[in-house]
Amino acid sequence: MPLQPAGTIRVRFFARYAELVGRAEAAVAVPLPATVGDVVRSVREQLPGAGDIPERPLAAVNLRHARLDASVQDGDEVALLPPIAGG
Amino acid sequence: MPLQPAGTIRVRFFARYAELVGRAEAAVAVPLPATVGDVVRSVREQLPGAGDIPERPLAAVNLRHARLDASVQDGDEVALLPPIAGG
Amino acid sequence: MVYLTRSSISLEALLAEVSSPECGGTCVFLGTVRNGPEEKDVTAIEYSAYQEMVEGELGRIVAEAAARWPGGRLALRHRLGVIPAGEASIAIVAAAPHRAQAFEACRYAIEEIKRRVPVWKKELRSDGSEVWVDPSGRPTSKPAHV
Amino acid sequence: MVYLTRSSISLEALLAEVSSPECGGTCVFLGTVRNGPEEKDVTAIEYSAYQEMVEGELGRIVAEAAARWPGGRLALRHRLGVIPAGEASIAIVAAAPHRAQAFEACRYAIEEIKRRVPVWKKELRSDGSEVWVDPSGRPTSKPAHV
Repeated sequence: MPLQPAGTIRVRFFARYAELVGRAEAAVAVPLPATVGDVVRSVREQLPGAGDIPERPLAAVNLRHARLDASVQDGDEVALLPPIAGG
Repeated sequence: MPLQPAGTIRVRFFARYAELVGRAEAAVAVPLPATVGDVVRSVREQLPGAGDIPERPLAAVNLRHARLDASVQDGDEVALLPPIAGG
Repeated sequence: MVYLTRSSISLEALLAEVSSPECGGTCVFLGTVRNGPEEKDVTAIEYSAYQEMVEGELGRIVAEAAARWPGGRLALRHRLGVIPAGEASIAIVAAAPHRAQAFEACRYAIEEIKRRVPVWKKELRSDGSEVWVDPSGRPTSKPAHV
Repeated sequence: MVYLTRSSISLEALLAEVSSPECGGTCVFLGTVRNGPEEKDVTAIEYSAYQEMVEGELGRIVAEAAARWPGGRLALRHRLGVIPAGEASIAIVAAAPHRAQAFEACRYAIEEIKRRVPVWKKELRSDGSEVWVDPSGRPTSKPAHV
């Protein structure tokens, strides 16, 4: 069986999510192909404190809003965004 | 036959209408009862230059917008208002 | 004169009038003397008014807005006299607990002013001509001194 | 930083950015830190952001408004950091040839900002507690340090 390729995703945390995980970013390895939802699952399973991040958070890929079924590539930046409260 | 009562109306002119009649105000005598429309007719007939004021101008009685069929009393102030262009 | 002035309008002073810790949203409308492609070399506009009635109508508009958007605060100034192109002829400031109310109150005030408040304007053009402006915003009447 | 600042927002500077002889109507929205009956002794709000994304989203919102209201001009600033109650966290200035466009462009910008721009706020209260604010405008999450 061929080795499944893996990608490294830079995951960023903000506001309350950053407080929950106690950090602003993490490098997360995911088997490819992968979606934003896969990254969220990996984060929630692997990072201490991340279990309190919702299963379906608002997310962005490479500085653009993205749905959880959007695909991610090796080297992408995925941000998990608490409910927006700007203005 | 009893004498018909007459009222004296202070008529004010603004902007282009003031230019047409060459004055800012006039005292106009009208037989009572009378309406704003009656005052307008008197003005247009009696005052030089006032014939160019429309037959149905915007008008105010005692600082409030008024319809041409509104009644006027002795001593009222009737203003003839060119199309409003403020702001 | 409460709402009318013959000097430049201070937006800062109006903002201070409505500012309140309960109001998180403030909407401002500024009307300025325009010299765009629809105009013909307008250097200034001369604003005139039926002043006593203007004060009354503006007071009623402010009261109507206060009744319609309770908790909101409205301040406004209309300038009269010769106003050079680019300067403000009117400023309206509406503050409210939430932004929708601020936008609505501000819009209400300017629409009612355009409809009800007896003010007139005469465009002063660079060629020396003077033209009364009709309510659609375009000068259509005959030049005043021809 | 183009749209973000950590200092007080200068409304005057924003007005100067959009001012133009073709634009007769200008609509401003100011969002200020509120301490009203819905809040509990809020002394300040700490604004944080995903800064790189904020700059991108705000740039897109400005471009969308420019496409939707041609002839209009939009300028805005969002402040980050600790903002005391009463001071502005955001200012949007929309100028346009006519007032309807100015109101619409300004309203469009603030609504899109509230929806899309990744900024968060934490209320700092007089008793020393700190509470993240949820999008409905009310703090509902658990106090952060409890």
